[in-house]
Amino acid sequence: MTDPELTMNLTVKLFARARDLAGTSHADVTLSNQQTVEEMLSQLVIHYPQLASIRESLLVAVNNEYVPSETVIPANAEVACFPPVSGG
Amino acid sequence: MTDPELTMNLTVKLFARARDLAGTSHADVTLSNQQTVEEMLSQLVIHYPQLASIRESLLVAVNNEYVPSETVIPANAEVACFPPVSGG
Amino acid sequence: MTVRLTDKPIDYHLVTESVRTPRAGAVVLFLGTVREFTDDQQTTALDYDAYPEMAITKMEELVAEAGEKWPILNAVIEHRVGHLELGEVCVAVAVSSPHRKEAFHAGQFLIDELKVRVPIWKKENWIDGQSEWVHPGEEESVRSNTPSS
Amino acid sequence: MTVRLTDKPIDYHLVTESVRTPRAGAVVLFLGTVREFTDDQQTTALDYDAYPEMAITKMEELVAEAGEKWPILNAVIEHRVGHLELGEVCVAVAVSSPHRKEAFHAGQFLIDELKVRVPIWKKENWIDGQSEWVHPGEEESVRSNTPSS
Repeated sequence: MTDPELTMNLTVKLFARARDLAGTSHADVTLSNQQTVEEMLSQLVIHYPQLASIRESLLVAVNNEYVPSETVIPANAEVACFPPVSGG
Repeated sequence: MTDPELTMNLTVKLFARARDLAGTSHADVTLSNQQTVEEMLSQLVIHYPQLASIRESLLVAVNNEYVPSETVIPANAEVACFPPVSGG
Repeated sequence: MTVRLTDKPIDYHLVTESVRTPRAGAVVLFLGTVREFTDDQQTTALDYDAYPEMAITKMEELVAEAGEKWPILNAVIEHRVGHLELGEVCVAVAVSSPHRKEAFHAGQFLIDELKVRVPIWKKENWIDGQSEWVHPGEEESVRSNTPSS
Repeated sequence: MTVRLTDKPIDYHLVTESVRTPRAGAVVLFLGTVREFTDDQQTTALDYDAYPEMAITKMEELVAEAGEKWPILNAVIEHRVGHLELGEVCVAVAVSSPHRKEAFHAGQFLIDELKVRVPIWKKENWIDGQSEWVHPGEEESVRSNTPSS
């Protein structure tokens, strides 16, 4: 068991096919502090293995900005995860 | 006096500044048969010397098509003469 | 494909609706509107003159050419003539196509070529009471006091 | 500059009117509409999903960027979400500017960038009863039988 001080519970918003595959619009993952987007995605796929097939194309936004996979997820961030966009 | 068989009376439609300068929307000129657009313009400027200042920029249309100055004006053609266009 | 000259206000909503179709994924509408300032000269109104038969012929040529260049589904051009107040629509060009790129290309082509080929002329009425025909490429601009019609 | 998501039909006439001004000589409106055929696949309807807060943020960024790139006077983007039938307007982009070139450039920029940056997704509902999210760049298209909402 990790020190609870050093973990955070994160709710990741899912959209479009990611939401349909996961079966939920709000995916709960538990991260250690200072973990990256890449590590968050790994946790997500462990909890929602249906997302494995689209993992490589998933985009991640932190506080309404696209972020690369090495970005460290800050505490209390709003995190969203979704496939390539197709509006318009 | 030219042989009337070999002359034609032509009404040239004028537009925009050409019409304002000439003071008419229908300019009458008399041409010999087989005369060109260039010769028509010369006749026009003789009858309407106010058009001399814009002669170089005047465009000529025969039967709704732009024509170059060497074009021979056919009998019964609809001829129009106007400055560069500025619609839109 | 329809082209039109009108001396009444242009209903651009109608123009746009007339090109829409479920086969289209894209519609581009261009409106030319009467602009108040050209550099520091202030316009109060415009008057448009046209050579109607030839203007129609040339606009029909343009939409036919656009249809050869791009896979457009429909195109409509409507140009106003007569007296126009500030802000009024002088021309509406609407194009529909399956994809957006060709709708933009065709729309821009139609208005660009209209401005060089279609026998329509505008007279600017300036705030100082003078008026002036706009004839691009003429060496000197001839200002006159002719009142606007 | 205004951006909007709506689950009601887009009134593109209102969108266009809202960018008009006597300082403009040009208005460009782009409409994306629900297209029946994509290659030989027949669509019966679309469903749009959005991440609303981020979509608004990204659309606001786009109009701000357009305003830095070109001397536009106003720009409005309105995007529909929810269920759309054939021929309906899914997005309206309107731009006004003094001259036409920048209105076309800005309009095309806004819709091009919207399609790559703004978190909105469409699901195609095909005539065979299947439906499919459109996610450009995904290796394989995953068809599912999920009924459209």
